[in-house]
Amino acid sequence: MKVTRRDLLVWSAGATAGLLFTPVPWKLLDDVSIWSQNWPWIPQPTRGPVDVKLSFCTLCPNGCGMRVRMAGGWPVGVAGAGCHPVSRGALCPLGFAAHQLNWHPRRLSRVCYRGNTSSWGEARVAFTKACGEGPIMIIDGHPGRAASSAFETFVQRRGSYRVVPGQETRALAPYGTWSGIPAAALGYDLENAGTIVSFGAPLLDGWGTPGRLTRLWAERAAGLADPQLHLIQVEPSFSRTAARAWQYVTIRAGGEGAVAEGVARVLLEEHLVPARGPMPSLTLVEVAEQAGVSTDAIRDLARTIVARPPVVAVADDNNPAIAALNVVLGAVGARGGIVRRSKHIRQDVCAEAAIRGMRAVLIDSTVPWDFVPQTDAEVFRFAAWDGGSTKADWLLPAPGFLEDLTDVPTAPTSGMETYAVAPSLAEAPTEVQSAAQFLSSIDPTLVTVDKVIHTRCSEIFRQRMGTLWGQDVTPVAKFVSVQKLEEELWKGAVWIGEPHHAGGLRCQLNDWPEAIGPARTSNASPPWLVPVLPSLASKLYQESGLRESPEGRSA
Amino acid sequence: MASSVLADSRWIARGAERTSLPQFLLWLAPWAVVLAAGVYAAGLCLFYGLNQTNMDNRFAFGLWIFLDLGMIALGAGAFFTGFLVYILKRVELKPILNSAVVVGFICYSGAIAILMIDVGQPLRAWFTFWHPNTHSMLTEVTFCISCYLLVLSLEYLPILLRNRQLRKLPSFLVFEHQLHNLVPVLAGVGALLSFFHQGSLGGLYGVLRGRPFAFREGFFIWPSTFFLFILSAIASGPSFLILVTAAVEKVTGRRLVPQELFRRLGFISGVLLAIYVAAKSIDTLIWLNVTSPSVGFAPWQYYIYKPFGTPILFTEIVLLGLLPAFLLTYPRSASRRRWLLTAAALACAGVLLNRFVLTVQTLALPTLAFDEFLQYTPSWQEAASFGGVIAYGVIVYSLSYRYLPLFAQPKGQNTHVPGN
Amino acid sequence: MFPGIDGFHWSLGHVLFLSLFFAVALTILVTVVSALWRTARDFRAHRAIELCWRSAFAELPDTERRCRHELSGRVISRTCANGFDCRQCSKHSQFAVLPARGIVRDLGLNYPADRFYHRGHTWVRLEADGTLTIGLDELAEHLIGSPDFIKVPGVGSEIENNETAWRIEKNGTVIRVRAPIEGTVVGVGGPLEGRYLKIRPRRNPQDPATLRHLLRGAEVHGWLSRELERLQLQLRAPNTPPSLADGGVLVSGLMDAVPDADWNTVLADTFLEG
Amino acid sequence: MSARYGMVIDLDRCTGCGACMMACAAENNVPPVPRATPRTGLTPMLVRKVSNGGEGVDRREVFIPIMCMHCERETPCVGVCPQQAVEVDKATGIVMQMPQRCLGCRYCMTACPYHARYFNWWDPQWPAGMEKALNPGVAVRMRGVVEKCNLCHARLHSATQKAAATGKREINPADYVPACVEACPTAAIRFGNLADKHDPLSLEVRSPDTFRFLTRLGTEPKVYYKSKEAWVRALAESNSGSGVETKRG
Amino acid sequence: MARTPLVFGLGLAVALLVGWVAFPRVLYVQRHQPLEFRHKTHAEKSGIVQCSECHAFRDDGTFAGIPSIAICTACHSERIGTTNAEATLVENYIKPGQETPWLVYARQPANVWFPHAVHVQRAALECRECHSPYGESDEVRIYQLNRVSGYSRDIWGPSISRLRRAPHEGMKMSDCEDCHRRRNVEVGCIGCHQ
Repeated sequence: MKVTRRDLLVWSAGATAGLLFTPVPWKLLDDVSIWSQNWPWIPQPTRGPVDVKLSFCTLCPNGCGMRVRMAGGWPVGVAGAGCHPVSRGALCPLGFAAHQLNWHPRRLSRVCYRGNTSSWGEARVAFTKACGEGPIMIIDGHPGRAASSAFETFVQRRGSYRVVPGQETRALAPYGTWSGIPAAALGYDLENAGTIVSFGAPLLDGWGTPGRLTRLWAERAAGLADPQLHLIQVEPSFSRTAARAWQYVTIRAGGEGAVAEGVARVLLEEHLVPARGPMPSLTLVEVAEQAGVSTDAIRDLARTIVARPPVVAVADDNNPAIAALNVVLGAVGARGGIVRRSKHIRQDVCAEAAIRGMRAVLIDSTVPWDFVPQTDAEVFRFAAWDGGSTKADWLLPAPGFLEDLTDVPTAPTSGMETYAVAPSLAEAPTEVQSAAQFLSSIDPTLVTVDKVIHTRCSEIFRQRMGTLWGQDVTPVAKFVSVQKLEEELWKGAVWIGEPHHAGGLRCQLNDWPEAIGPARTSNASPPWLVPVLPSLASKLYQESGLRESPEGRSA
Repeated sequence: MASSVLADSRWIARGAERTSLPQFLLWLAPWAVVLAAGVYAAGLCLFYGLNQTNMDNRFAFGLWIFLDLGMIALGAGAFFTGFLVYILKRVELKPILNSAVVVGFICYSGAIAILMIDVGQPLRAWFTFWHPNTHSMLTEVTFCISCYLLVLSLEYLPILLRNRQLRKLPSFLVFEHQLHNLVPVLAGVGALLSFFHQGSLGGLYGVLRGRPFAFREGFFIWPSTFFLFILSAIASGPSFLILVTAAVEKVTGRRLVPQELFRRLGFISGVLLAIYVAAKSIDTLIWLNVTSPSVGFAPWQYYIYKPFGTPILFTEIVLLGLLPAFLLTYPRSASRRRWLLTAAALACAGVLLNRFVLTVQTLALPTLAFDEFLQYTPSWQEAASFGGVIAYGVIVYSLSYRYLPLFAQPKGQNTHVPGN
Repeated sequence: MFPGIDGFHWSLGHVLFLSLFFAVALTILVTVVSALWRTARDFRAHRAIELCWRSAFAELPDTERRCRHELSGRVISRTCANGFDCRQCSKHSQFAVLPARGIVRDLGLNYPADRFYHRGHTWVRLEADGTLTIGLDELAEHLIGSPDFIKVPGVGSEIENNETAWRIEKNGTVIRVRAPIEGTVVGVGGPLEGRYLKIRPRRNPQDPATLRHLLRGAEVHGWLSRELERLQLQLRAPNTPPSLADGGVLVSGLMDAVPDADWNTVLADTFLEG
Repeated sequence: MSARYGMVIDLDRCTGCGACMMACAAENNVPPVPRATPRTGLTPMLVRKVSNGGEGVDRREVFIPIMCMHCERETPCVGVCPQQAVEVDKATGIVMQMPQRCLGCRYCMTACPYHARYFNWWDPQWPAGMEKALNPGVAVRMRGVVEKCNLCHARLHSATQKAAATGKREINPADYVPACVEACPTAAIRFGNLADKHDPLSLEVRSPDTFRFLTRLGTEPKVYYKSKEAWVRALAESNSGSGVETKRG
Repeated sequence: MARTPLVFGLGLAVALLVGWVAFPRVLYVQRHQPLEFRHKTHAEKSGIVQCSECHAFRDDGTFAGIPSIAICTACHSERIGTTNAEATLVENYIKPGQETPWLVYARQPANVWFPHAVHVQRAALECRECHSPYGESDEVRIYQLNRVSGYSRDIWGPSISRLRRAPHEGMKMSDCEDCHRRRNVEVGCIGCHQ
């Protein structure tokens, strides 16, 4: 029988009709829809038990307390830990996406020598050779850690140890010079202040321990016509802090020091403070000229700030004029002012950009990326993320966020002494080593981070001073063994030292110091210490327009 | 020219004079290129997602929705002519009916094709049928335009089967005959469906409580835009048919329908347009004075942004509403072909402008006090898809015109007069 | 969409909406199914052929649908409304009594008087044994000349009046020749045999009504002269005025002789393609 | 008694730091698609900066976190969705968007007066390996669907689960705190059950400083704002384009 | 003329055959479990009575699902049988400390949140009501993977038409809804989707 075209048509019609009465079209319709709901190229979250661990943010020296949510052994979420007495459960915006930083596209994952892939073995050989040939320098970003201690031990007979301080620490430098007490031992007793005059310091925007200021402001100042805490912002630009301050004084860029001088002059001339001198060199008219504000406004400012004592002035950077204003205000060594929080800290030597006479320089991953030494020495740069161009000879991949055990010493601006331990929560890539591990591999006798932490815990236990803030608040004296104490610290508790003493810090001014212009020209963004932002932060900042795009900053 | 070189002459209806195949292909070629570009652009959108467009979170609807609304409004000629011919027995309109069906089919299939690209998950679009939210105007639109496209396909089928070669198959011819007998039923269903979805397309915006520029009070569940859209669609549909027919006459150089038919269509269009303009004016006044102020929006603020000033409102209602309505109904202007065509074009432009204002201006206007007025320019992918649909329409219409009996011609005309 | 599916509510609006939708969908479905069913019914009832012919007939140009009585001059102007089936025409008997006005004249073609002619250019001859012989008339044969290929129905198959009886292929064109009458094929031939089909008619061949719809005698002349006139118009060289109707004798194999003519139209008109 | 979760955002306390945005995005697995523009990205929580237009000492600025307002009545997005991908949850009052049901027609986005709905214009992408850092409680949305604030429903789930494990029907309110609320360093965002008369939030919404945006649309949003500054409160109903300077991306 | 219905019927028959018989075989891929685990044998030999002894809840109310290798190790730290499966278990998974890559019959996609705690602990449903009495049998089922959707066949249920299926068969959303409707428990989308 011959098959005609008509047969084919009829057959197809039959087959089509038949197909409608089979599951084929309907099941496929359903399955294809399900497929579109579970596209295979869409990332799937990990399955596994969820767990919450307490830890500390190690991105900057402030070490805010964190609750880290873990799923399947990986950190999947970060929130503030309310038990931390300084950060008080608040985090800066970056902290919330910090756990994503370890997968940042600019994460360093291999040893690089002058742009070429190298190995840890070669880096070790090069560094060992350098150690044998001349003095070396280790530059640290977060001083006072166990690793810092290891660095100092390593360089004892081999060279020198330097620190790159943050802006907040630099702002405290004049008091250190005048009092002889290391600036690293000083802090602000903002909790007891009645008026805070900020000269361009981004107090509500990531200054110091971010949560400390925001919590304080929210509790005592926000939304009140005459709040308990007067926050006065003196700044050229209408920053986030200026927008939210109780009073905002707009000045010409670089006029902070002049305003401080003018205010001090009014205070002294009108006897608004007990202090008697020395008198600032600038006249009010000169101040008004330099700062771009009227003399009346300066007088008003001076009268306003003393209306609610105690008063403290906060500088954005090392500015002796502002420090001198604090001396005039009597804020140094006083309740609600600049205080000495601990006894046993020695002055760190600040790293200069120009380094001479060194055979090699090792820069720890905690040093901000924009610190670029000018030197002919061989530079060993540790970093977890690639921040763009660098002059380092060796680029060494360091552990990222929560990938390495570290301890967290007192935050730079804190008014109280703290100590905490941030254990490693995330598995580091195999190609990664911290500077301390690297040095240990060269000098096996070098003290390790966990040993130093143990020693420090023992010291705390031995002195039986302070309190441990964890799930409960327990005085150290109640601990029966150092192991118990250490266990608590490893679980995320914070040790708080004895309350600061108002006394013990005296600054005597003979001459009015010379004002220094601002170190930074732009304070639109806070001094982030990570060379890259979490991808999420980059995205959200770009999309909300809240902050400048990070691309512009890191370039 | 010698007819035997027409390689496809066996497919062309007897007695119909059509241009030579090469010339026809030459005519199609540029449209085919535009269509190919459109298909490519649509493919990009389907494969890579809607990031290929310039739409964004605020301008969530763009050129495509305007195209959909516009095409469906202009395609209303199909249902309305069918309604007039089969239900109201206005047989004098019959010569244009087939053409109207093809125009409708093109408009609706094009609109649905664009919708399928426009939605983010076309594979799940059937959920609307399976889990319908009957409160949504979009559900009504989806149901109705799907059904109506089916109806149009069934109305198109007899025309298709009347092709000279297809009709040689007895089963096709008999089926065509029987289906044709039942077309009045389809015309009735089509009118019902069109009534609802033309209205729902208007309701689509009228129900937007969150967009005071579009929000309208109305009757029962239907905002006033529901009825205005029906009116404007049936008013512009016949005008569009006039334009299409005139364009085909221009391209082919033939008179396809009696000129009396143009005037008749124009008159229908004009009267409906006049009613529409009156209704629209009343609605605008109510909206400006009652509806909008009641939700806290002063009417003046809609018109402070360039280019959406009050002139656009004036243009929509007077220049593209009242004026063509007058021209189409006033015997002296309506009897002049040039005036008639101008008026029809103005009427269609008026409806398109109305759809444009409702889609684009609604989204561009801010709602919150700190919102900004937004701009949006379609990406080339959007524009190409748009062009693709237009080209698709031209190609389908050209093919239909060439091979199918679109305009009922007097029998025997041209039969004995060889073409030149 | 249905009770039990997520999102279905027993609320008035929802049920009303879906009811309306199902009603519409059902109406559309019923329309299509009923069209299909009616189609099948037409085929079963053998009405399909009739329908096809009616449809084709409606498509014919007016000039091709003239009533035989107009051709024979009994009436001034009349268009056939019965698909050339005079057996169904109520007016036929009235016209038959009118005297013929035309004169039979030799047009150079051989149209024997013992044959009956169909408007699709076939002839029927009643044989003594009650069968009918069917062939292509002379005009058609002249038009086609020698065919490239012919396809005739098998012996025993049924043919219907106006249905395609056989196909002739010539220069790539398939010509469908309409059957002049219904019946059973009892023999087949070809151009050489002088006949194409031999059939046993379904109706009684002796009954005059059986062949009433076919032209015969004097009528043939009027019809033929119109056909020739049409051919001359259609086959003339481009841009030449039509030549007179008595412009000579048709040559055989016109399709080969005048290849540039619009054969599509010519053949469609000649063989009532519709 | 079903809950009606709502928020009060104290604008006087908002420093515009963006922690809420970040916490929200991290909690809800918002992909940091590099190619997304400010207008095609996903920001279920978006902080906007608004100023009074003044200069110098007259200048005032306020940061307004905009999110889904969880409208209680005539919810604009619910009625328009053709396939019931949006609903107001009966038990919680959360306006819930179901990306798996969504076909991406974006009608709801045009319906929302707060522009709090976002379309996934891009395929969700994370830097390689980062899927390990995703929140397992929230499914990643595919390209081509609309999403919005679902009031951290993953946290509601955890709380429900925790309660059920101990046989309880009611969740412990302390277990259910949305990420933005938890993250706000100034506690400017407060969360609670508006249906509970004893909830501090129920009292707070009655304060004269509390307002909502566009209440005249009659949608009864459940996200309240609060400010002592009159010009900020005036933003709630003031006409758009009234000269207020705004900034966003 | 009887040819047409015949040819039509032939097309119909072929389509029906392909749709009902061949299609399900093509749509689903058959996968074998990595080990031949027999529930009944385990229950008898170890005296385990409750499902929850192995399929346990965690402290936060989440359900652990298929037990981790640690539970297997408790008894199987050394080979305690002679079967091949026993050898595979000990050599491939227990000794290297690797989790067994079980194919989970009842796995729901990431967008579904099914709280076992709510169903088992609060509503006191029996495991078999959803999971069939599989736990009481010694059967080792073949896992069937839907090529298109990537779901386990258990989600759709064994019957391709989904007609006449037992109450525990099928784990599609409509199955959840049916059960909820029967028990008059109303939840919105948010109740089951994440």
